[in-house]
Amino acid sequence: MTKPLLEIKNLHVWFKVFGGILRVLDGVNFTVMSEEKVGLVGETGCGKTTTMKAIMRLLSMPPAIIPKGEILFKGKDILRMNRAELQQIRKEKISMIFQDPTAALNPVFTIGTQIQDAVRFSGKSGRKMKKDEIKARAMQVLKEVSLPDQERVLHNYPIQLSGGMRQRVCISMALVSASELIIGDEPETSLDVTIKDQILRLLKELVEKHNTSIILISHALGTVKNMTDKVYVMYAGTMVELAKTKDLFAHPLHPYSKGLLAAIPRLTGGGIGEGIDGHIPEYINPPKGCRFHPRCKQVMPMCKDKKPPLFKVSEKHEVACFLFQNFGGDCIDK
Amino acid sequence: MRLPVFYFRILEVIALTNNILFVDHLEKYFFTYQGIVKAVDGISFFIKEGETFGLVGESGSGKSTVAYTVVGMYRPTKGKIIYKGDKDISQDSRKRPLAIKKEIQIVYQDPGTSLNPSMTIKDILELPLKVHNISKNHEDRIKKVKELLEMVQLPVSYTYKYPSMIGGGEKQMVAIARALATNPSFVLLDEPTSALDVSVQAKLINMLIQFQKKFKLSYLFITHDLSLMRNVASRVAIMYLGKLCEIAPSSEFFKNPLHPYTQMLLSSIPVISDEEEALKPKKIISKGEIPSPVNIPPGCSFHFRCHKKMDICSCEDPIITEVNEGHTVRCHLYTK
Amino acid sequence: MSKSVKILLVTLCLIGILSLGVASAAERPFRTNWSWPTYIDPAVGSDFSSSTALVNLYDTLFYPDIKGDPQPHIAESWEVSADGLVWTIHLRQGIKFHDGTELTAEDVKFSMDRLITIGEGYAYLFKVIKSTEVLDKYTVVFHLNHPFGPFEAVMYRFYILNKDLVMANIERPGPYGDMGDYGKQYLLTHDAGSGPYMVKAFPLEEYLLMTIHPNYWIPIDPNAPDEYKMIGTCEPVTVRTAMSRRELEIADRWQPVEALDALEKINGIKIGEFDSGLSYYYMVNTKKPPTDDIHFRKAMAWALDYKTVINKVFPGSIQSRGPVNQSLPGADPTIFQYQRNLDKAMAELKQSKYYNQLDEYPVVVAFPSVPADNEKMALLFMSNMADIGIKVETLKVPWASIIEIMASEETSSHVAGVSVAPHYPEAGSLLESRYKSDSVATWEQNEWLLDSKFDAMIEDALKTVNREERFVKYSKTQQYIMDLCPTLFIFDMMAKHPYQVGYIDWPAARGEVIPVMGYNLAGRFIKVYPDKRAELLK
Amino acid sequence: MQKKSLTQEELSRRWENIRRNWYKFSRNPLSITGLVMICIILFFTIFAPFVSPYPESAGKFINFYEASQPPSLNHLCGTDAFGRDILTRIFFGCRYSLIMGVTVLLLIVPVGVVLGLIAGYHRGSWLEIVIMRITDIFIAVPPLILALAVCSVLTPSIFNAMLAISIAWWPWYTRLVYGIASSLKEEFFVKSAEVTGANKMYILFREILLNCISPILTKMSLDMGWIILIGSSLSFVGLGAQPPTPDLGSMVADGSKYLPDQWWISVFPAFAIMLIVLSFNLFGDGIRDTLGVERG
Amino acid sequence: MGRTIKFIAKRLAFSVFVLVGLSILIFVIARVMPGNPARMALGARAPEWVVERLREEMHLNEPLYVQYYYWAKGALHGNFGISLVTRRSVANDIKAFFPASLELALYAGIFMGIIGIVLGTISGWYANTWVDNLVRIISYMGIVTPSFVFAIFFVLIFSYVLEILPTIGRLTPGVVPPPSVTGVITFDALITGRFDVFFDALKHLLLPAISLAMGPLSQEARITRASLVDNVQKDYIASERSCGIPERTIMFKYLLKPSLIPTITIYGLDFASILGNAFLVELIFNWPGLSRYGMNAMLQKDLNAITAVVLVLGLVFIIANIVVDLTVGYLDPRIGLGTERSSE
Repeated sequence: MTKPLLEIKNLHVWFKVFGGILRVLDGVNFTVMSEEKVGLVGETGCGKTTTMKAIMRLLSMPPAIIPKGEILFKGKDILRMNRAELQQIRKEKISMIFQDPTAALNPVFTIGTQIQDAVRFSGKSGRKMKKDEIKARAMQVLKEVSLPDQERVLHNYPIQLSGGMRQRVCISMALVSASELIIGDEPETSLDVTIKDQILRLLKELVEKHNTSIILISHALGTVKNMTDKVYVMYAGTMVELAKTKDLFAHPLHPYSKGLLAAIPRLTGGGIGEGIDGHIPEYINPPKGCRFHPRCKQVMPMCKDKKPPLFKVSEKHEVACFLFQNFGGDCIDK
Repeated sequence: MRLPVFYFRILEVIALTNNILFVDHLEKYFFTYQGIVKAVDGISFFIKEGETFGLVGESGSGKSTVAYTVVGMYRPTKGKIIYKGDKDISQDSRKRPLAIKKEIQIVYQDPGTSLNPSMTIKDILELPLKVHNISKNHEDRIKKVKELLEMVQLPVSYTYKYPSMIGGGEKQMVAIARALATNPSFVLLDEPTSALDVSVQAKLINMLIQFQKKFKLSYLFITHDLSLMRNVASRVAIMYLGKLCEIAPSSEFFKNPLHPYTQMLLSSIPVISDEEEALKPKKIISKGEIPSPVNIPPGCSFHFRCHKKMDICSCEDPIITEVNEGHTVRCHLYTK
Repeated sequence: MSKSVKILLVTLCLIGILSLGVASAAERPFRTNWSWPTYIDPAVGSDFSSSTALVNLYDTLFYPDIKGDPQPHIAESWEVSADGLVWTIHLRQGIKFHDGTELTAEDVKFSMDRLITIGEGYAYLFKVIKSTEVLDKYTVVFHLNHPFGPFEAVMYRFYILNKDLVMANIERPGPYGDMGDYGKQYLLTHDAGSGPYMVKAFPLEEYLLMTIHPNYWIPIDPNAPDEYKMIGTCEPVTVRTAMSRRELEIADRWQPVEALDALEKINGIKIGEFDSGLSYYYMVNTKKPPTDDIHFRKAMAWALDYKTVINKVFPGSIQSRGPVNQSLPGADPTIFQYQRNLDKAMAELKQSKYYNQLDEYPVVVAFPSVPADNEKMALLFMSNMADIGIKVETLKVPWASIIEIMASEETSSHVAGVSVAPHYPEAGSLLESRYKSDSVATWEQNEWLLDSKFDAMIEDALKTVNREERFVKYSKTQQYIMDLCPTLFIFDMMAKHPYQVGYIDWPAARGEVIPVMGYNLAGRFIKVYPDKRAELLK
Repeated sequence: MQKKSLTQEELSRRWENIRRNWYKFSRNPLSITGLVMICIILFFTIFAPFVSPYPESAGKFINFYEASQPPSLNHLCGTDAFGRDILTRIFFGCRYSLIMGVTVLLLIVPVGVVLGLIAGYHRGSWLEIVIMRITDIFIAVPPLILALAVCSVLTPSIFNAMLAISIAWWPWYTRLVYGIASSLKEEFFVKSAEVTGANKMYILFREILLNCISPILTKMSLDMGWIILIGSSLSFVGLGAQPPTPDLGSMVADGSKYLPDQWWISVFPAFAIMLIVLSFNLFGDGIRDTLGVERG
Repeated sequence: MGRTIKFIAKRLAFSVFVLVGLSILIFVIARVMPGNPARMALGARAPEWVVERLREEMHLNEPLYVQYYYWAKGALHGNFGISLVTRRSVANDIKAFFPASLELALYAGIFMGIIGIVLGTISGWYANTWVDNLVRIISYMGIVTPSFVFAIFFVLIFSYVLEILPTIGRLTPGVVPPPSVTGVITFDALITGRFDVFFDALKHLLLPAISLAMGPLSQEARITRASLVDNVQKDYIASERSCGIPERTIMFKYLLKPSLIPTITIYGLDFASILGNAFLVELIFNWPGLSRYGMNAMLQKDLNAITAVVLVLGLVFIIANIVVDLTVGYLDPRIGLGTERSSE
């Protein structure tokens, strides 16, 4: 079996705030293989972004603390890396694309300055690039994300570009400093339908072209379906289900995944499912046991005090729900 | 005399059916330092009583402006808005009679900004009751506020909470309760669920459909989400840069999209099942972005993103044509 | 990054170099400080600082001696006609203005005409002059309207201008017809005199810098200052610092008691004290209730604690005796003097028609905010009056507002605390300016006396050419004023100038006081010893 | 009966809100320091006649035989050139400073706020133009200069000083409220109140004003300090209160004449000014952080 | 570029309006006061006909609006009338006093900018450490202490106790000032190569400039700190970090520039108010500056001078605002020059 590119083991992230500790991540396990496209879905506030920021060590600590867990990138724990090693990872291995391209680009510098700095500090350290070399590389990546008139874009400020173009710039910056893994934190949410489509297609093409892995975070299940091979479903800081994308959409197992899928309006019409009652729990005092149990329609007494581990339902399908603790093949059709 | 065929057709419809709203050649321009923004540029449509009329478009297409103009936040630059067949309400809210204000209500896109953060839920819900003299005294109003909260399935204990203390979905419920407080007959829903998670959206939409039946409401439903539109609207209109591209009954619309823009939109939707995939027009790759409404391209404003562009498109604006019964489209492909 | 480092380095360098001193160009600089403004135009200036500057820049026909008596100066000799109406002056020959031209009778006539036409400054002293006539190059004749006793004394305020220089610098058009602005703009910052010093630089509100006139017609002592600077500030902290750093030779006279005490403790600094001719009055409005009642006024006069004033508030000063400063020729030394006596005060107060409604008639005492000791005086007054039940309110305002308040009967306060100096050294000057009807609405009279009998008396006195006769008449008018009790005569002020006794010689501090404003600071009589200064600075 | 219980419910909610804010406020030791300092100052100010060692020193009392005494056990801050106890005068001086601050705020806040509300809500109309252009004119000179200009025209007195400061200061409230109101005007909750048919008074004084209260409160608490500072600058040049009224600014000014030997005469009042201004600043910053108003 | 010019033109047009309004305001304030300015100018004993002549000359006998008309007519030609105190034309006075004030403000501005930003940056970078707390305490003290208190303390410490710096005026007595080119002595000295004079002038500038700068300096430090702390949480900093850009570059380039924008806004306003608020400091240091002139004018009710000084200060304020807006507009492309406003 090949070694995973990125492996998160039992990650806990807490935030110290007035009035207590927010236990946001509660033992997250997560694996990305080389050249794999992984999706991570869940409602707003379920801890998706926190997980990804933890990977990049972008959480400001304090208030964040990581009491437990490790994040292994090619076997090495990112959380225990020194500054130089971390810088190395950020420079050339992993990069992140943010949800809102407007906020993710420094508003007072030109696109050129920002991309060229990303280029300058990327790649093999030690060798200093020449100015025109840097510029050429910047132009090249801009071309790669199909931005027309790269010369002009370099001289533009973020404000002068449209949302779609800004996101393309963000993608190009991520491309520059990520040879192995790109983390897309809902890169499409703030965009319009047609642009969304374009950006996602672009991302997919690039990832396939460069043989990069990608983690795509989204609350839009449709997006994930088209883009990924494997999907993790997250709820309130825990992974509740993981499966091949096709399997998940065909046979969701966890009541939460089921509810989520049912709530999506279909193009075929015929009304919308019921949705899920209630909302994500407060992290100061999360429910004991399965964090989903207060909203779950199939709740059992044991859910209330025991946290369900991931049960393997099939080769590539795991679910954290006591309904599946005594796995039988028939569950899939249920 | 631009649209003779359609125009007479509309008049006919007015004469025959019970329209709650008729928008006739509505124009709304904004004069800014960059130039004139033609947010709404001569659109006409009607909404039948009890139906949900869907208005779809990308951001910047002017769909919200239509809603705001109808509800009276803006005065139309040109054109007429006729309510219930005979009441001309083409004024802004200051001049609009109170009785009309009571009839037409709106739910905004972002519940975070449509509820006053410094007021309690009670204060917010009380306002329409006070203004329209629905409840006589204080106790009565409190009672009514609690009824409203129960109606949208919120706990009565929310009465004295501030909007910042409750979740986004719940805020939107409050906004709906506020809109329904005056017993309106026509409600504008301006992307009511776009800021919400799907699980919450489902609940909210179902509730809206339920209220529609219960109170015999007519909806103007605005969204950019076509899948959602398929499930709520009985007729759908597509808007692009201030103009309507296509209007059709829902089922027809999704089965047989005519306008290239509609086709492009449909093909861009991410879907989760194969049945849906089958519905999407194939091999239309979306390209370009909606341009700034300050410099609208000449001719058909969509022409340079269009995959079926013809020579005529870049110089002449197409007129609306009725292709099938109730299915109109504004494209040179369908003009004879 | 590198830019800010550079800036930092430069700043550090600068601070390093700051310790380098800069040598003064003058050998014997003399510096004194005054309150702004200073006018060096003889037709404009009339206050303390202006007088000091003018005395140094210009020459006058007569020069006062330490008794105030006239000595020949530009005028070599002079005669007066028997009726007292014609004064013939013979000028000294060969006197050169600063630009080298000779001073002649034309210049004298020009100066007098200019002064009278402009009408500002000391011009009012020369109302008596009907016309000026040039008899020959060195003889000038003044024709008077009526006989005028103190003619010579008045002439101490008549400065002779260089006609050619002024005429060359006239700006047209101006308010004076043919004469344009009469050289007013030019004379604001330049001099046109023949005096021992000449203007070198005059940045307004900053200082007036004068250098010695090398060819002055009277030989000047070699130790006299070669540079004379008047600095325009009276801030005690600043004065104090400058004195201690030996950057100020003679300080102004308005320093508060505490500051003087502190300065006196510094090695080489002494307080030069002399009678300034200035008297401090509480001018009582005789037309406004309740001070329109003479008993009320007398009650106040009995109640005031004069002893504390001269011991604590203005230590070293002398209690006034009558309306005229006792150092002035013509003052009556026998006149009645009030002392604090609460019984008498109460007795007077009981006779007053306001006795039963004292609370309804608070007495407002207005006084200028500078000098600071005025406030002590006011509070002492407040406290003394409280002893007999009179309520006092203070009105501490800038000097300009005092003038404004006193400008009309309605706005003027019940009491105004102002010190007044004679315009020329004789009792008549004060009596006229303080109490004559035409001085109401000025800051020199808050009494609003408007007494025609008094007016006639003083006019008659001034017209008396014979000195002894005149002085007898002065005594009578003083007595007359005393009976009306329009003023609380508080004290005759000692001018207290801190000065560098260690390295300058100042005749006035030694007792050689000329009783005319400004003359005690004539630079040519002061001696500066730079060696001693250097020693003190070690 | 029912109404009463409801009001109680409402009250308890409000109370909870206050408690929550208090909790937030009290987390910051600096804010608490400010509040405690203000309380102490208020205590000494209100009870000045009872707590000050020589209350008569605040009035027309003089005693030249005890003038300019250095700090001692009898006179903790020494005496001034009039022989008055400086500590006493500081207590009373704080009183006038606080009165000045409060009065000025009472004068200007209603005017400034109402004008700002009207101008902001009528953005684009002539009302806005008139009000805001007048405001611009007043704002074009530093407040101290304007206050000085106005003050110099009037007879010096504490009331005129307050009037002058008010004339110079109101436009800042107009501008603050205008800024908020003109952006709130476009907010959907205001629009929805309009569309519902609420009248103008309701929109101005409920919907909009409620949302301006936090920034106004914050500005007020910070301004207390500045107003006292400006007042003391006016007194410093002799345009403040009339003697013998104890006034911190004139105490510093008068005392500065006796520096450096009688340093206590000006140094203690100067510290008092700093202390008052500091406490209001700390308190104001605390309020700003609590109410979540933007810095700036 | 065209946009910038248009912006400046628009702002200038607006400032003309403000200045006219301001002149009316000040004119009214200055003239409603009771009393007879002509009499005050001429002294106690000037005869009535002289006073009347001056009143005539100053149009004081006319109704207020006619007075304003004459005044405005003169002002358009650069003639602001005659000062009653200095007896010179007010325009000349301002020419004489303004450079001194400007010099003071310039150096105060330099201190304020450099020290304020450096302190603020240090404090923001080491947020919530003892360094930060120290800087914050210092800046609190700076803000709450009136400039005249600073001035008094500085005079005491540096010139009385330590005796290292002079207190009076712009130059040591006896030092011959350089020929006036700009009126700003330090510049003139440098232009004419008189370095001794330059350093002497600088020595005189140090104390008043620092006393003036202390308050605004603390303000800058606080603002800089606050915006640094605020911006460090922004997404774009995270995004730049995730691109592997080193911390130093982020700190001094990507973080500092956006964080300085609010500082610069405040800086401009503070700079303009320094000129106006300097009078107490100018008084204590006997600095022959505009605001001391203005204050004297106010205390002596010198109508024309009051009006002119307030107008000049207003003009400086307006110019400072325009410069700030231009700078901020240059630094921050989000802030379009010229207000974006839509109307129906």
